[in-house]
Amino acid sequence: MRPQRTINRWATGLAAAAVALAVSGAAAQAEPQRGGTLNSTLWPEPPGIVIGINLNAPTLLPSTKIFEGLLTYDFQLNPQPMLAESWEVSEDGLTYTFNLRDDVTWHDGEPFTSQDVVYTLTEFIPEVHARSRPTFARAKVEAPDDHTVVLTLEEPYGPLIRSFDAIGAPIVPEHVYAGSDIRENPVNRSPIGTGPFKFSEWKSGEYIHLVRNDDYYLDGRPYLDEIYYRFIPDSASRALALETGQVQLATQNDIELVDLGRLEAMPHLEVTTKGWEWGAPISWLEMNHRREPFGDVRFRKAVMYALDHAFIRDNIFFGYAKVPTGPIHSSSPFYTDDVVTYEHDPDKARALLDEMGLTPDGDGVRAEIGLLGLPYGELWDRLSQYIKQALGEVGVEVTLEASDVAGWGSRIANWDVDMSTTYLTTLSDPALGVARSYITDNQKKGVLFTNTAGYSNPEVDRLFAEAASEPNHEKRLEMYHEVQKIIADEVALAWLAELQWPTVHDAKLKNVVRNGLGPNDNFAEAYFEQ
Amino acid sequence: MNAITTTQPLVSIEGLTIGLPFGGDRARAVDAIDLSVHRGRVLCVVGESGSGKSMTAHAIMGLVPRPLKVDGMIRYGGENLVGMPAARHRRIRGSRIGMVFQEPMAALNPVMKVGKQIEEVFRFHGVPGPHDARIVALLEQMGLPEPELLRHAYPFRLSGGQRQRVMIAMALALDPDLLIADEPTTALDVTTQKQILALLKTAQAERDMAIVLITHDFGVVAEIGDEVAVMQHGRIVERGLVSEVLGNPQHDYTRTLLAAVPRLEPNPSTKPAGAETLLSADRVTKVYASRSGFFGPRREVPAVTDATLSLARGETLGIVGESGSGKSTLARIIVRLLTADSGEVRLAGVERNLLELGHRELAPLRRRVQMVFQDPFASLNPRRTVFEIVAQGLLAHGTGRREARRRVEELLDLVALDPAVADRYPNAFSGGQRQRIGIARALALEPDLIVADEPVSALDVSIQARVLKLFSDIQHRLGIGLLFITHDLRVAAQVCDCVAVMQRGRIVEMGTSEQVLFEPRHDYTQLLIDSIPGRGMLSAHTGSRAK
Amino acid sequence: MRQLGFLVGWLVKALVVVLAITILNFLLIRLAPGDPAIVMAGEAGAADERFLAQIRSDFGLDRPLLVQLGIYLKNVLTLDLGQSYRNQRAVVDMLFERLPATLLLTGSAYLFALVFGPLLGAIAAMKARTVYDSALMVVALFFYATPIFWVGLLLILVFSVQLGWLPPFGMQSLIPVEGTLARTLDILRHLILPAVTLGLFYVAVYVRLTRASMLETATLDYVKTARAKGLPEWRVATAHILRTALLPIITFAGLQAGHLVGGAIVVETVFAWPGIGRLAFDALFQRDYNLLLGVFLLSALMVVFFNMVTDILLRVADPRIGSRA
Amino acid sequence: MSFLKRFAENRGALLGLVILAAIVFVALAAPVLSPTDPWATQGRPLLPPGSDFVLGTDMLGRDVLAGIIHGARISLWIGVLSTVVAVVIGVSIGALAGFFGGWVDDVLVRVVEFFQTIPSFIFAILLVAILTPGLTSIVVAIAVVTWPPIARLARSEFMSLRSREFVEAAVLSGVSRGRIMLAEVLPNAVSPLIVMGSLMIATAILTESALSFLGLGDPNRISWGYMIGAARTVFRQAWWLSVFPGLAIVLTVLAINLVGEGLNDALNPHLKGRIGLER
Repeated sequence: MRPQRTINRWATGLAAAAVALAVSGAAAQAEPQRGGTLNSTLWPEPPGIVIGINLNAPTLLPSTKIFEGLLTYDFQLNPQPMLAESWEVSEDGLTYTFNLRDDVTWHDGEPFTSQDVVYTLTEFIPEVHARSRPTFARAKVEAPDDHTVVLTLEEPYGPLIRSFDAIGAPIVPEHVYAGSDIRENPVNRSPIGTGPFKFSEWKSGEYIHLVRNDDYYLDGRPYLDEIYYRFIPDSASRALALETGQVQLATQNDIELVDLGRLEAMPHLEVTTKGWEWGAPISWLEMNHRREPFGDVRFRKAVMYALDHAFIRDNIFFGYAKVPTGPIHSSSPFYTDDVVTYEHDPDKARALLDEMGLTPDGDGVRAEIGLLGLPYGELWDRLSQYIKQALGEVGVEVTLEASDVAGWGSRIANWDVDMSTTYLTTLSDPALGVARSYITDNQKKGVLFTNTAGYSNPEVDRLFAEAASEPNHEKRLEMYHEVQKIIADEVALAWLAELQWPTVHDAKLKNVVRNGLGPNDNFAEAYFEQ
Repeated sequence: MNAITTTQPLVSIEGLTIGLPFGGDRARAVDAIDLSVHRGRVLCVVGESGSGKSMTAHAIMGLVPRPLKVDGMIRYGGENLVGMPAARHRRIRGSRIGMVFQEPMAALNPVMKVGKQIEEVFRFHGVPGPHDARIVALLEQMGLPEPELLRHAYPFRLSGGQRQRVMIAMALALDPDLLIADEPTTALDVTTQKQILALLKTAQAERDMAIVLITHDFGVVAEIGDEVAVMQHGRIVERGLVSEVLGNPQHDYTRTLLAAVPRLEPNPSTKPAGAETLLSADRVTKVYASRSGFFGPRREVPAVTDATLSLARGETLGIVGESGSGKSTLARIIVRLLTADSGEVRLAGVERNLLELGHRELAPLRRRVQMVFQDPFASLNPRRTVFEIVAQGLLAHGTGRREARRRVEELLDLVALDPAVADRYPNAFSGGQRQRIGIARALALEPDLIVADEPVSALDVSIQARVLKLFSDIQHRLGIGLLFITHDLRVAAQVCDCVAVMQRGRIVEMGTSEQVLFEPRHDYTQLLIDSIPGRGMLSAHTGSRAK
Repeated sequence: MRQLGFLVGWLVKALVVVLAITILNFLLIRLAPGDPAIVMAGEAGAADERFLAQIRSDFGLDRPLLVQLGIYLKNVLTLDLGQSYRNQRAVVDMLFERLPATLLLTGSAYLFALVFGPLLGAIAAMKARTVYDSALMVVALFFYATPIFWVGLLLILVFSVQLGWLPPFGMQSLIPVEGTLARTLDILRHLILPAVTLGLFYVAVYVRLTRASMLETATLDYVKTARAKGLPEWRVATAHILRTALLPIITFAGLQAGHLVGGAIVVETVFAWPGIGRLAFDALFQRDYNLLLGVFLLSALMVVFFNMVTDILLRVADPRIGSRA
Repeated sequence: MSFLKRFAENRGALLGLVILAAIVFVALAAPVLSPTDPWATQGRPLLPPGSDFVLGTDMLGRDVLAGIIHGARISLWIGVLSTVVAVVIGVSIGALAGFFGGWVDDVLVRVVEFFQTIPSFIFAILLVAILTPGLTSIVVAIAVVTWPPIARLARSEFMSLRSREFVEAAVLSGVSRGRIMLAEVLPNAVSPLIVMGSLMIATAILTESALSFLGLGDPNRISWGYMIGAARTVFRQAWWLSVFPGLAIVLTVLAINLVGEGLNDALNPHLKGRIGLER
């Protein structure tokens, strides 16, 4: 298993979500209506819109309307049909058989067949899709006929069944890509997929325009005529555009959290935090264990005690966050709250620092350290400022270090930093999204998204390794609970917040968030209430 | 006043007063003056700088700058020009009364063709066009070559004299009754001055026009004036016919001014016979090269060509020439402020050619050759005290501060300044005093040779005379060699034992001043002598006084 | 012949300057900490060593710096500015896509300023030391002293949020407008606030410059000559004072014209204007070397080009220039 | 004395001086006027002006007034420091070029022209990014993009002063070249440089605010530009967060400009119009 991780806004994960979610309201709704133009914000402007070649968050939103996977997933991350009508997993978990729809055509009119799937999984993904490359390297892919695809594994691999969505395995047309240099293929600027919307135009600096695929295989769908993804670099402008009704959809980090309360109160807008179950992003303060005093667990505990997590949740994330307890997201089935917790207690923090011998000097300063904040805008600046202030109260003087994204990434990857803030998607299986930040093997200098903090505990390494290859779910649970206890007690990282990304949309826009993919669904069902 | 024609004057000024803003050195620039000028006459208003003569001219034109207040009467054509509505005054200006200024380069719009500048006069005084023929005729009348082409030229293409002719053409375009000429020839070379004065005279005769000519130069007055008014501190101290005032000045101030005018008379040589040669220059040549931009053509202008001269201890050698003759360049080469292209300069007691010495080798020799500069304002650093200025050479050559102090006081005394002024800054001194400080500085290092570059040309005549006297006194006392650069033959005659005349970079004639000035062998020298304004009248007058 | 010489000389000089700027920028940009491969990998959410190595070799980032520079310069000579790392598109295409928006914004602000600045400045100078002058100069000084972004925010607050008259951001309505005329009007409506924001500052600069230049010129002797000729005051002001006073304004305007491409980063940020400045700003933070170099190169070319235009204009306006030895 | 008089006659300049003095006082006395850390939370977030906080609180409940008081320090400090650096660079280069002329001048003028060709604000951003945002890098960036006009001014002053007769007199007196430049020429070139420098402080403050606005300020020091930039996301809900720091900038820059113009009129009337600033 290769570590995969993102510094960006979103990444996919493959474990079942344990959070109980209200059933989507789709069934209860009135008859959907045809027509209408959806304007959505999109920021920043993506580098490209072919999933796999690009995996940036802004690539995914428009691209998932054009490309489809074999499957899609509901809020509980149960597989649902998309290009595959039905599927079957053998008893031994080594053979996956997919029965494809026979009424699907590509946007250029060519028929969709199993050859496209084979090409995608054996050529396209291994070549360009850095994130799914290791997953599909485990499988042999064959097409016994035009509408059947069989994957064969050498040993069971649980997460595989949740790897067939449009993001993890977008099916691309073989007849367009075969034999070409995939990355340089000119079709990448006007991609051809099977989805409910076709690419129409990309106006640099302004918008990406998608139009209805009139030959879509589901009757009467999609309902919308067209979608504009508009690049609006300024968050205040994005909020204003939602208010004035110029755009009807914004998601993830598009809207400053401070604006949400106001927008939520507006009758024509709705806000939901559903639809981002896979990402399960956690923000933390990463301390470089290789440097003093961070190697001392007492210092790390003191930092946790010094921080008021409730304040962070309420005043920095404006309530769009939860207080984390450890490395695993509370929405994960492997989560336990039976761990050491750290209530805000500056006195305890001071006591721990005293115990370490870090006593205040004449100015009340016990230690001076640097903090490299995530350069993602004003919210993260404020988080850094709060940390500076909170640690300052217990005598730890923090110097904020500014940087742009490039410098930030380089310094963290090269361990050239005291403390840094970040947030990462922990994905749905700890084996994929959690272990990478804590296991000793994954300390790889120069590579971001690894165990850059430098935490190392042989017991933790052992537990993560065994849990990954343990077929028994109960046993896995036990091991992950044990891991959480150890890591939380040793404060491998100072977790700050579980992020709750909001999706804001016009109240008339229905079926926006109807499954676990949220705004990255294909929007075949989305419609405007007249 | 006597001898003034009894007809009605063209312009008469009565009780004209121009106030100065509060805080000036006096309350009024012009103080209750009376003046009048008749058709066909030239009235010269003479005075030193700050006497109010220019201000009077501006008042007639209605061009006194706004905050200054003008009172009194300026009668012209039955109207009072003072307080006249601006629009009406404007119509008189340029049509009935024309004006010519001192600096023709500055007075012409640099970005407008000269023909167009003349045409404006016609256009804005309602003369129907086309004006081309009139402009050409006018330029021709002014003695300008190829008027058809010249009117399409920009002012910078013209020589100084040509520019002044254009100015005069502009002022005369509508045949005014009165022409005001404010120091019209001061910025010009003496030969050009002569031509311009002649032109004014002719133009006046043709038009039966009156001229008010503002000048500081009695030579000019003698050359062209019918009547003269002498101004001092805003008042008219004396007026009358030129012949009377010059021949028999009544007021002390007029007498002082006249006495100070350098006379063109031989200076009995005081050169010690057979003195050792102090300085000799041999075939000194310098070419200025310039390039316009990276790839522009290289242009070469010879500044000094094969200049050869020599100077003995205690001797004064004058170098006379018009602007651009290379005299200042030669002076600066000799003191090594400029580098020559070729030639030799030898100083007594130095083995080698001065021009070939490097900066290091030159340093100890610097003190032997010092310089006195033209502009008493530019030659003293305004940010340093008199002591620092005079002592800078002493200090640089390692004299102690206390000793330097003593020497400075001695020197100030020598140049007739109160040694107590050593701690004041140059702005506390007048032009003449500043020049004395400059001389003290030059003397501080006890040089063998002083090069004086137009040391009196920026001074008023009364002060000029005193500074010249100081020069000759000091020279006699200290026995130093003096290289005296000047454009004024009269000054040269007064102070120099020998004179070299330069023209276009070459020394065309050299000899004792008596010989050069009174028996010139070169045409150019003769031309220079003939161009001295008011020569006949003034020398006659001085002759009668001196002999 | 003289003109030709001027042109050749200028071209050689321009080439040297542009080359030097390109090399300097190339080296400077690479001095910056931060690795574009890590940024790209980060955005792609996949940063294993293989991916990083692949990105580096794709873009030649694994070669020695001087080799990279040589390749870049060689490509530039064939007008190939390379690929944007992040956008995987030709830099030239991206620049030309954004250029019209920037030129529309900065150009209209610039024209606005060139019309009103000297006009108001001339009025202030002619009415010097009167109430009109004082009022004009106070306003000009105010806009001169005000941060552009702040003016922008206030204008949005007043004209978009409070009054709702004008759109607060973007270059076109989000809901597309049909028809060429309607589209043009729509763009113009969007243009007003950012152009005015930028224009007010420019105007303030020109008002001050014009006034000062005219008052300085007014003290010159030939202005006295013009008055002595009996010219009406307006003629003195226009033909004699303003004509010469415009020379420093032309010089300044030429200098500024060259900086129009990159001059509007702040305004483009505040108003979400899809221009070059914003492109450069984003490129910097993504370490999109080629794109950033492209912006610099374009902007250097503009500067050098407008320097020549200014030179020519000055030669026309001031006959003394170029004929002086 | 006549300088003071001329300066005092200019009412605008006097007003500017009074405002500037007040701002400088606030900056110097900041630790007394507002003893608490301007970064520290003082009350509820986003309180409007009035109430307990005269100018309201920001998103973390920090006192806006405290921010403005402490921000004055950084604005003035950066303005002065970067101008000093720019003047030192500019005068050194301009002085060498103007005094020595010849090929030295040729080379240095090319360098100056070269720096003027680079679009200054983008270049400043680039420099700050390269040097990583912080006080030093901002000062360096501003200085690097602003020295060329000073160099040009210094060059022309030195060039015209070099041929002045008092300099020639000093040469003839055997005064060394270094001393001539420092003691004879520089003091006479100083007043136009002071005027330009004073006006450059204003420009530097504006540049700093723009950099901070774009998020390139020193994260450890509160600055007016940063306050506006940080408040941009909420400028509709909390106008006071952007309006007051903006006013502070305007007032400061205005005051400096007034003083600078007063200095200009009083020190060198002939220099009017030479100061055109580009941004």
